[in-house]
Parts: sequence; C-alpha cells; structure tokens
Amino acid sequence: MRKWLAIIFLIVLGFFMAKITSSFPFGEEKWGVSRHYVDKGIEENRGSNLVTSIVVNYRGFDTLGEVTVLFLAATALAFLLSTCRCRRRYERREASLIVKTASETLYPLLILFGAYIFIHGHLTPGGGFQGGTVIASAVMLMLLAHFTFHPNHRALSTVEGLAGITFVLIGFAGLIWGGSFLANNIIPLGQWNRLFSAGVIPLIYVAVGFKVGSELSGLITDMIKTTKEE
Amino acid sequence: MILEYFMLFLLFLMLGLAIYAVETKDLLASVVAAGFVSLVASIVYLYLQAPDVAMTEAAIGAGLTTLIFIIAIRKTERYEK
Amino acid sequence: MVNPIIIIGVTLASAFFIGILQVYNRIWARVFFLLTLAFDFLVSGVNFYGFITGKIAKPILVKIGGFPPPIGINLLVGKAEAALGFLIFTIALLGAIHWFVRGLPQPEGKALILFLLLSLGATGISFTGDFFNLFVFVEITSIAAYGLVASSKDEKALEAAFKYMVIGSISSTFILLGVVFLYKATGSLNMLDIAGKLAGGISSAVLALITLMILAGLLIELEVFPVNGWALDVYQGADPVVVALLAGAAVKAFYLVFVKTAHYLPLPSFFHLALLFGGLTYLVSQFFAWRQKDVRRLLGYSSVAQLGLLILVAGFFLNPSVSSSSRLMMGLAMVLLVFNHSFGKSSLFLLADNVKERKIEGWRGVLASNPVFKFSFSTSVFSIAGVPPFPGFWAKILLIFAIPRNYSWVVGLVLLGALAEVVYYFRFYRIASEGKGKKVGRNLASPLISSLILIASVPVVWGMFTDKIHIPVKPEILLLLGISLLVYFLGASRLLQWIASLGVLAYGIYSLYPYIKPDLHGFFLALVLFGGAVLLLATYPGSKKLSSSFYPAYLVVLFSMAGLVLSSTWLSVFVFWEIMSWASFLLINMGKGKKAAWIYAVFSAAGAYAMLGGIYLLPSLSLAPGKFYGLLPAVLISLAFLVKMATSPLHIWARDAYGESPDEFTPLLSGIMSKMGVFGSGLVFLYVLTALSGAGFRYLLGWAGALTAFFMTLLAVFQDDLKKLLAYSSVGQVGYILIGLSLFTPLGWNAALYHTVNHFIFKGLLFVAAAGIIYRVGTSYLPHMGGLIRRMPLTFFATLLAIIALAGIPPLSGFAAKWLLYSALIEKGWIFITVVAFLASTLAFLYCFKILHAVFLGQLQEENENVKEAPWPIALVEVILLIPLGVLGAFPNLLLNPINKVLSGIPGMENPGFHYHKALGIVSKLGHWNAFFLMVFLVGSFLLALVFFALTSARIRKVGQLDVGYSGEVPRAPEDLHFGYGLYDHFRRAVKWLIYPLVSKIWRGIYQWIGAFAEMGRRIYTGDVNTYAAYVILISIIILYAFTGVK
Amino acid sequence: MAFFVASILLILIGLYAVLVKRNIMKIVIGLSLMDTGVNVLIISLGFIRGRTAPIVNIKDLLVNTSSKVVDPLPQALVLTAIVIGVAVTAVALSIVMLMYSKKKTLEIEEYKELKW
Repeated sequence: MRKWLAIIFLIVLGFFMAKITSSFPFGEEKWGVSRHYVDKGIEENRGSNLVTSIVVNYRGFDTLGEVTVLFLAATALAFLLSTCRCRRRYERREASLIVKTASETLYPLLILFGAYIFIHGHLTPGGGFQGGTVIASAVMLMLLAHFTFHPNHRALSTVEGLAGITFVLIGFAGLIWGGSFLANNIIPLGQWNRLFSAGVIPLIYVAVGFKVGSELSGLITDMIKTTKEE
Repeated sequence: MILEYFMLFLLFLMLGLAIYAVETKDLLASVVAAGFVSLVASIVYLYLQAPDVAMTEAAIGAGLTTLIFIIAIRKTERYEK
Repeated sequence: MVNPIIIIGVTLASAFFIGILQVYNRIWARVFFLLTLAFDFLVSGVNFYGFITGKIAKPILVKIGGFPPPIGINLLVGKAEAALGFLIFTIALLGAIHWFVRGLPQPEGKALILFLLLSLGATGISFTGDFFNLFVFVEITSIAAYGLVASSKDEKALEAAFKYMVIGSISSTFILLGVVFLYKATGSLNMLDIAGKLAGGISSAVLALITLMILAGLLIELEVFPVNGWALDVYQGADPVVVALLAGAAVKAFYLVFVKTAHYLPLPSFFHLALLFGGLTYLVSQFFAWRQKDVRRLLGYSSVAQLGLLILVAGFFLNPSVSSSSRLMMGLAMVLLVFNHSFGKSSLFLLADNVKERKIEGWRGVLASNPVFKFSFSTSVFSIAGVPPFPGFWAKILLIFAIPRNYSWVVGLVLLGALAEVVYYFRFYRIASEGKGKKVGRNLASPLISSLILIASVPVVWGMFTDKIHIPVKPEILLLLGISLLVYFLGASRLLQWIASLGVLAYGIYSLYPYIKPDLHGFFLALVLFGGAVLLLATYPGSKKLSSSFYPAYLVVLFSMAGLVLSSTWLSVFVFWEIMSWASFLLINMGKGKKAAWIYAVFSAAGAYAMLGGIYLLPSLSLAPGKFYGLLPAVLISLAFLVKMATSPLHIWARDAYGESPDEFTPLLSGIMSKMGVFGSGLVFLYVLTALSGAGFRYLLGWAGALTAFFMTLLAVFQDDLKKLLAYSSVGQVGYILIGLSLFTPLGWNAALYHTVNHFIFKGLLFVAAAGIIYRVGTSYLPHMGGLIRRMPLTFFATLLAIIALAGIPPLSGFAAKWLLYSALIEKGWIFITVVAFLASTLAFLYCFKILHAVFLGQLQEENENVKEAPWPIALVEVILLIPLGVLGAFPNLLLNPINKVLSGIPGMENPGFHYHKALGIVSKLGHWNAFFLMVFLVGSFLLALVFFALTSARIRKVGQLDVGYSGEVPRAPEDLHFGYGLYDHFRRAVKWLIYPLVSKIWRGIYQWIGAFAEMGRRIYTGDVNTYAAYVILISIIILYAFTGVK
Repeated sequence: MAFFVASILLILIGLYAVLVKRNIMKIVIGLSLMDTGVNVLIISLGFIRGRTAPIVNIKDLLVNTSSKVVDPLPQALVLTAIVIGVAVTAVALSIVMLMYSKKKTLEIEEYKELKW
C-alpha cells in the first residue's frame, strides 16, 4: 500500500521533472553566460581546462564554499564520532605480507600522482578535489593494510587549516592588490598551456588539493578508528 | 552508433544496479551496487564530454563514498531486516 | 562601509584557523572564536548603521574575482541583507555567550567551528546574489546544523538530526535542480540578471515549473505545514542554543532568500501560494500548540506559526496589485515580525535550557524563583504573543491594516491565530507563574540581553509605526505612561512607590485637567482621574507584600484609561484598550488566581481582536458620527466592551478575576475599568451605529444587560466568598448601566451615566472596605467572619451605606439611578426587560443582607477577637467616598446637571426628558420625587428607631459563640454555627435549574473540543522519516500542479 | 533523451528508497543514488552533440572555441555538487553510526520518539 502510494507520487513528480527537461532539447546548442567563459576564458585566465577556469576563477567563490562544506563535513564527522561507542563487528586481521609491501610501495606513488593531478588542474582534467581524493586513497590503503598505521592527526589538521587559510588569503590578496576578492590579476597570467600559467588558479588548486587530501584522510581515519578499544 | 547503443546499455545497467541497490537486503551488496552506479555514471560522463566530472565521480562518488559506506556498515549491521 | 566579503572571508579563514588551534590549545580556540564573532558583529553592525543612516545609499555589489554580475559570482547587500546579517551575528553572539557559560559539547573545538560556519552559512544565504552560490551556502548551513543538532546531549536529538538531514537533502536537491534548470532556461545564474530577463513576468509554463521547484525547496526549509515535522522534532530534541540560532537566525536567512526569489522570479500565482501555505501553516500550528505538553515543542509550533505568518505577509508584500502604501506597511510588519520573533524566540529557547523539565507541568513555580528569569520570560512571551508595547503588537496592527479589503477573511484568520497564540502562551505563562520556588539554572545573560533588546526597541518601533499609521496621542499621556514605568525603580520600598504613585497621579491630574471638558470624553476622564486618585490612596501598602511592579502597572492601567477616553480615532482606542487590558492582566496575575488571570487574558484578547477586526471593517478610523456600515463592525467592536463589562455570556472570567486579584486592585477593576466598557459601548452606539440602524442590536444588548443583572445577582446570593459575591454583584450592576445605554434615549443615558458614577462610588467603597476587612481578618470566606461591627465600626457604617446605595433604596444615591432607569425603560416601552431588571433589584436585597449579616452581625469568631479597624488610608477613603454617596442622595442634580451638559453636546440627546423642580424635585413624565425631602424623612425615621432601640437594648442577653442549643446536634465545624452559612439553601434548591453553570460548561467545552481536535490533527506528525518524506513529495506535487498559474 | 529519462528515473529510484525503505542506512543509500541521478541529469543538460570536452589544449580549439566544445558551466556545477554530496553522505553516515551505537538497530521503527 505504502509502496504503491509512493510509486504514484514519484511518477507524478517524475512527470513534472520530465516536463521541464523535455523543454530543453538534448544535445543542442544553448549558450548562456558560459559562452563568455568559453570565448574569453583563455584570454582572461590562460588555463586550458575551461572547467577549472570556471571552478577556480569565475566561480571561485563556490569552490571556497565547497571546500568549506568538505571541511565542515570532516569536522562534523569527527565531532560526532568522537563520542560514538561504535562497536566493531568483524575482527581485524593483519594483512598479508604482499599486501603490506605493495601498499607501502604504492603509498608514495599515489601521493605523487595525486599531487600531479592537482598541480596540472588548469591544464588537464582533474584538479584539487580529484588529486586530494587520490592522496586520501593512499592513506586509506595504508590504513587498511597496516594495523598500526595512524596518520598524525595534528599534522593533518594543521595542513588542512593552513591550506584553507591560504585559499582565503589568496582571495584577500586579490582584494588588496587586484581590486576584488579572488581576483586573478595579482600575478602574471603567463602563457597558455604551460604549467606556470593561469595566474592564481594553480595556487588555489594546490591549496585545495592539500586541503582535500588531508581532510579526506582525516575523515577516513576518523571513521575507521572510531572504535574505542575495549 | 555502437557507442550510442553501448550508452543505452550502460544506462539500463545503471538503473538495474540502482534498483538492485534499493531492493537487496544485504546492505553491503547494496552499497557496492550503488558504487557501481557511480562508476557507470562516470563512464557516461566521459561520453558526455565531461572528463573532469568523470574523474571526480570515479574518485569521490564511486571510490570515497563507497568506502565510507562500507566502513559505516562494518561499524553497524550488514543485513536489513 | 565595509566590504561584506570581509565578513565572509575572515569568518572562513578563522574557522580554518580554529581547526588548527583546537588541536593545540583550547583556550586560544575559544578566544579566537569569540573574537571572530565579535568582529563579524561589529562589521555587520557598521554596515547596518550605514544603511539606516543613509550613508550607504544603494545596495553594495561585491564582484568576486572582479567579474561583472552575470559572469562572476557577486554578493548583493542591501538594507534587508545588512540588517539580517547584523541580526544573525547578534543572535550568534548571544547563543555563544550562553554556550560558553553552560559548557560546550565535546570536543569543543569542532563545535566552535560548526557554530561559526552555521552563522556564516546563514549570512552567505542572505548576502549572495547568485543562485548556485545560494545552494552552496544552503548546504554549508545545513551540514553545520545537522552536525550541531546531532551532537546535542539529548539522545532523541540524533533522530531529529537524521530526519532533518533526509528532508534537508530532498529540499536542497529541489533547489539544485531548479537552479540548474533555471540556468538552462535563462542562461544565467545571477539573481539580478535573471530578474532582468524575467522582468515582464513569467509567462512560460516551464519557467513557472522551475520557479515552483525552487520555491518548493525553500518552502520545505521554511517549515510550512505539513512538511515541518522535522523542524518540530529538531526544536524539541536539539540543544536549545542550536535551536535558538536556527530559529532565530538561519531560518530568517531562508525567509529572506525566499522573498528575494519570489521577487526576482515573478510568478503570477505566488500570491496564492503564499496565502495558502502561509495562512494554513500559521493557523494550523497555532492550534496544534493548544494543548502541547512539551515546552520546546510548543515553542517549535509557535516558531512554525510565525514563519507561516511571515510567508503570508510576503505574499501581500510582493503582490503588485496591492497598493504601494499597503506593501510598504507589509514590509515594515515583516521587519518587525522577524526582529520580534528572532529575539523573543531565542530568548525563550535559551530560558528553556535553564529548566530541566521538558513538560510544561514541570515549569510550575519557575517564575517565582528568579526575578531575572521572570523578567526575560515575561518580556519574551508578551512580545511573541503580541502584547503592547512590544514590536509583535505593532506588527500585527500594521499587517492587518495593510490587508486589502477584498481579502478581509485573511484578517479573520490572522486574528484567530493570534487568539489561539494568546491561549496557549498564557496557559504556559500561568503554569510558570503558579506555585513558588523551583530551582532554575542561572545561565540567564543571553535571554536577559535579548529581552532588553526587545524593550529597547519599543520607542524605535513606536516611531516607525506612527510614521506609517498615525495615532493621535496626547503627548501628556505618553509622558505619564513613561513616568509610571519609572516608579518600578523605587522597588526598594512599597511605601515610597505608593507616595511616588500619588505624586505621579497628582501630576497626571494637573497635566490632563484641561481635557476635562463637558463631553463624554471629559466625563469619563474625570471619573478615571479623580476616581483613580481616591482608589490609589486606598492601596496604602502598609506591611503587605505587594509586587514591586504593582504600582507601575496600576499607574499604566490608569493612564491608559485616560488615553483611551481621550482617543480621537478607533485605532487609538484599540491601542490603549490593549495596554489597559494587559497591564490589568499583570495586576490580576499578581493575585492568587493565576488561572483566573489566564481566563481574563483569553477573554480580553478575544474581545480586543474582535475589536481590531471590527475597526478594520470601518471605512474611517475617526470617532465621528457617520453612516451605517453594517452591523458586523458594531458587533465585533462591542464584543471587546461587553467582555470588559462581563455581560452574559461573556462573564465567566469575572468572578475569579475579581475575587482572586490583589485586594488593592479590585476596586479599580470594578469601579473604573468596567466603565471603560460603558464608554466604549457608548462610542459604538454613537459612531458606528446610527439611531435608526442600531435599534435591533441595542434591544438585544438591553436584554443582555437585563439577563446579566438578573443572573449575576442570583449567583451573588449563593456566594460564600466576600469578594466573589461583590464581583457578581458588581457585574450585575453594570448590567443595569448597559440597559440604560441600550435604551439610547436621553433619559436612559442619564440613568446610565448617573449609575456609572454611582456604581463607582458604592463598588469602590465596597471593595475598599472588603480590602480592609480581608487585610485584618486574613480571609475572604464569609463564614469565618461575623460580628465585626464592634471591631470595625467605620467599615460597617461605610458598607451599610454602600449597600443601601447599591440596593437602590432611598435616600442614598442609588435610588436616583434606579428611578431614572425604570422611568426610561417604561418610557421606551421595554416592559419585559423592566420586569427582569426589577426582579434582579429585588434579589439584590438577599445578598445585601447576606453581606451585612455575615460580616458584621452575629457572633464574633474567636480568632477575630483582636481585629482592629481598617488601616487609616482605607478608612480615609471610606470617609471620602461616603460623602458623595450622601450628598448625591440628597441632591442628585449635582451630578445630573453635569451629565445633562455632557449629553447636550450629543445630537438627539439635548432634551433630558426630565427637569428639576424646586419643590417637587426631579420631574419626569411618569412622576416626581424630591430627594432632599426623602433624605430628611428617612434619616429622621432612622434616628427615631435608633433611639427606641437604644432605650430597649438593656433587655438583650448576650451569649458566647458556643452557647447554643442546637437540637442535640454537635456542629462539625465552627462555620456551621455561622448565621450566613447555608443561609439561602432552601432558595437555592428552588432555583437550582436557574443557576446551573451552563455558560461556563459551554466555554469549557469549546476549549476542550478545540484541544481535542488539535491533538488529533497533530497526529499527522508521525515521527516517521518515510512519512515526512512522503509529505514532502506530496506537497511538491501539489505546488507544481496547482500553482503554475500560466494560461 | 535517454540520458534525461535515465537520470530522472535514477532520482526517483533514490527517492523511492527514502519514501519506502524502513532501514536508515538504506535511506542514506537512496539519497546518494538521488545525488548521482541529479548529477547525470545536469551533465546531460550541458551536453552538445558532436562537441569535445571543454579543455583547450590543442591550438585548433583556440579559435572559435564556442562552436567546438560542450557547455563547461554545468560541469563546474556538478563538480561542486559531487563534493557536497559526499560531504552530506559523510555527515549522514556519522549520524547513522551514532544512532546505531545508541540503540543497536537501523530500523526506523525505533526512531520515532519525537512526534506530535
């Protein structure tokens, strides 16, 4: 009964959503404000990855908010789980030697890969968030493989905070020297399609990368290690 | 053309996995299925010329989300009553 | 001007920084947190100040990244946004102070970050000028809120957080989808840009659907009925500090963005959407709170209701077909409501944090324990319930008068909800003020500051209000009301307060004397001022324990009555009426009958709101004879006055309110305040009705007066409590006045006005004497008195004469009143009413005798052996009041002449219908009598009888109290031996069917039925996430289906 | 078109779990499926047939870019949305874990104490 009622509700809701979407023909050209990003993006930012240009520069404020959201989530999670007496259901066994060795080998490589991704965020697909996640996955790998591995919480929090502050400070630098918050005219834009180009975009993405990496590592650690050893 | 049919297949796969994720009583299986939905979605993003999003979805949506779900399930219960 | 981005940037940076600090040093994290909040508070304050002083002329546009609006994200901070930012950080600061004193949840560093980011998110929501950025800030706010709610100590909070999270996610998904669709449809995400593109109104169905999708998301966040179950659960379960921040600040940001969205995306059907959901939420929630037992949930219902009202107001505010002046008033009402609710509600939630009990019943006695608690609690409750002079009151008036005439049913809805609000808030208040001494926490700084802010806003709000709606108030009255409140600060000594009050009143008489002119207003003003002065004299505190706010409230009642009778518009009548009612509520609540005070408050409020509705229906607010505008406004306005006169069947508040109010106040309540009802009814007859049109209505009121006189007299006969007996008697006597007024003939009005003064004299005298007796004897229960004639001879004499006047026996002043009234009745030909009134007069003898006998005659009780005469101020007042009683008895024309002068100014009343003859006395068509002759004759006979009695009294044998031959029966209790005990038992058995408490049963039934319905309705909040989510989907479907409004 | 239909269905499937499933973990899974659906829908709204990804790393793309790439804005929005989605999921899961630790069950029946 409840099931069918729900299905009927959802069908009606789906109908309205379909009605809206069907008015936008699929795969056809319809530009809005993003035409400006596409046409002027290279000229104004020198970043080849237009998505990155938008994410970090045109809509950089959203990204600052996004970083804040992630920070908030990590904080809230740590906040809540610190009081949690979450029981561990399964016994943990020490991983095999192969896994251990492999993870130890992969760990630095993964971190390096993550760094590569966010350093090249303005040139290739990917950026701070993706790079940060890769770094976190390295940490996760170690956590799973090594019973005793425990990332330094203080260091993580410090990196996380400093990276966040760097983002805001870059914004304020723009306000002071460039006339507006997060303005991308305080350092030379450089040449198109070079590593050192696109002004503050790579700087911000590096900061974001560090922040996301440390945040997600902290988050995963918090989740895995919540259990109060009895 | 083949690519389009493949996409259609992927979309069906995605929906099938989603329904399985919702209906199965095994939460772990459900989470893994949901992770696969994200993974399929990231392939779809590639087709839709969104490599950035594809990467993010693969890393965050399929990877991280699934991971934290699995941790959470390990700390709670695996089977829905 | 400070760039608003600085607020956001600095807060963010410091949130990150606290993230580092908290790992190393807790203290610095705290300091830094407070510094940040203080910084934000100051900066947003500076901007707000810039806006209100006009230094910042236009909205601040912040281009982030240096891109012009449609390309980059921008912040747009106008007046409303700046004000809201300031509000948010003020509330956040208050909440933080409370938090720090109480103790933070652990680990505290994280809690600080969440708190900071919650306030930041709310600020961002209100500042942003970009739809997608809005979504980001919505998420920041929501996630911080989920975390904080879940971290509350109460285990149930977790469940609330989960529900909040699920519903919040659905709502933000709607917002996100809507925003992206909006981008597809308009090519932009910038609010102003989109607004520009849609300036002509939304005409395509798709755009309408998209708008509705965003609005639906926002409406869920705004807790509309029935998708607000999650919010109520959060209010009930979560940490009150978090709730204060959510309800006081975050939700207001959502509201602002809701209004902005509706403004930028001009949907034709928005008005109906807002009307439906706002009105429904408001009304339903007010009633759902009716019998709610959990304090926090009750406050939650009230919050939801206020939000509903705000949404309703937004509908009118944005409706282009409403006149611009009305919309301006709506805007102002909106500001006042937001301000009022934010501070009042956060104060209440923080107070709730100081009381361990969650159930209302557990709050019994909390007010008695701590004066600071009492102060902030009362202020906040009064403010939210819309009691003058707080902003909520003015907001209500503004919004009602801004509602266009063709939506007058909305006025009814708003007033009905406001009445329900009074019912449950004052039930809550009553329980909190009952009993004494229950320990409460001492973490009261923040609530105290909130309530002080509310009080400090009063003059500002008054200024804003009178700017929009003119109320011609005499400056003297305002000054006097202000001075009256200052008397509170002499609270160290009651005696000092008494003397100061007399001084203030003397000054009042001096400054208002010029307004005592020979017209209706002047007549009542004289009654208020001189009568008030005499009764104030009798409140001499002696060793009694009066509350330190007794005298200020007393003076406020007096001067608001002065303001009332000097009113020149209906609105001013209403304002002063409300001030008088609520000040007198406070006074009654100082007595032992808290429930009585509550019932009084409810009836007063019902009357006052009916009056406001009636005034709304009048085309002109001025007090001048006009055309007849239908019966409805007259009926509605009269209701308020009938309540105050306690006309049946609106009388049931009167017995206990009179009987259990402080003895010092009852004389004023009966002697003068009930006359304001007389004054008001007179105004209705003169200015709302015309001589012709009101005939039927007046006849009805005549009957109401007669029945009141009859039944109240009957009930008085069987009353065993001195004050309650006098209460019934007083109400019954006012019934005569109403009959006189309803006659609307010169003779009738002569009788009414004459009896008004007369009633003041004898009822003042009786209640003052009762105060003296109760003060000495320590009880008002009649069988515990008796024989006091030898202990309190002066009081006996005063009571005797007052009773003679009351009974309408010659030679005292009462006779003239009754004679005039019966003449008028017979002249008009209302024979049946005459019969009933006459019957009532006869019945009055029964209780008159009972008072005399039970109190003064018979045996003196042992415990009353040492009773002394009443304290000197009371004795003095008795003497003062005895003089006019006798003088008017002999020379009634001393009063009738001024009354005739007053009436001669009223068209149609010029000819009084009687004249004064030197030898025959007062002559009317029906006959004549000479008062002086009667006086001489009767006093002579009385003296003769006295002489005879004195000569024969030697033969009387005096016996002790227990010296009785009681036919072998042993009395069970001393009162069995009292003469007045069970005096009229046989009569009672005979008229049992007449005194069946039908009316009070009906009222109680109404109260309980509404409560039962509300309780049933509340069940839709099943507490089940699935159900809540289903409501969300259902409501969204309805919104999407019914409100596209595009042809 | 198929993308629209599939993504809307995905959203509805997620919502169905929220409306019907009596297990709080399942509800969170439903919310996350819904998020995925929304993201797919947004990306497909920005797609333009025959265009390439908005990464201008070849000289060819530098001229007349707007006729050669898909709309990058929805992609930027989805990037944000994905991260926000995982953030909400993380908080939701921590709430679920806490709830479980208090009552040792994930069934909704046990979480209806606040009502009326």
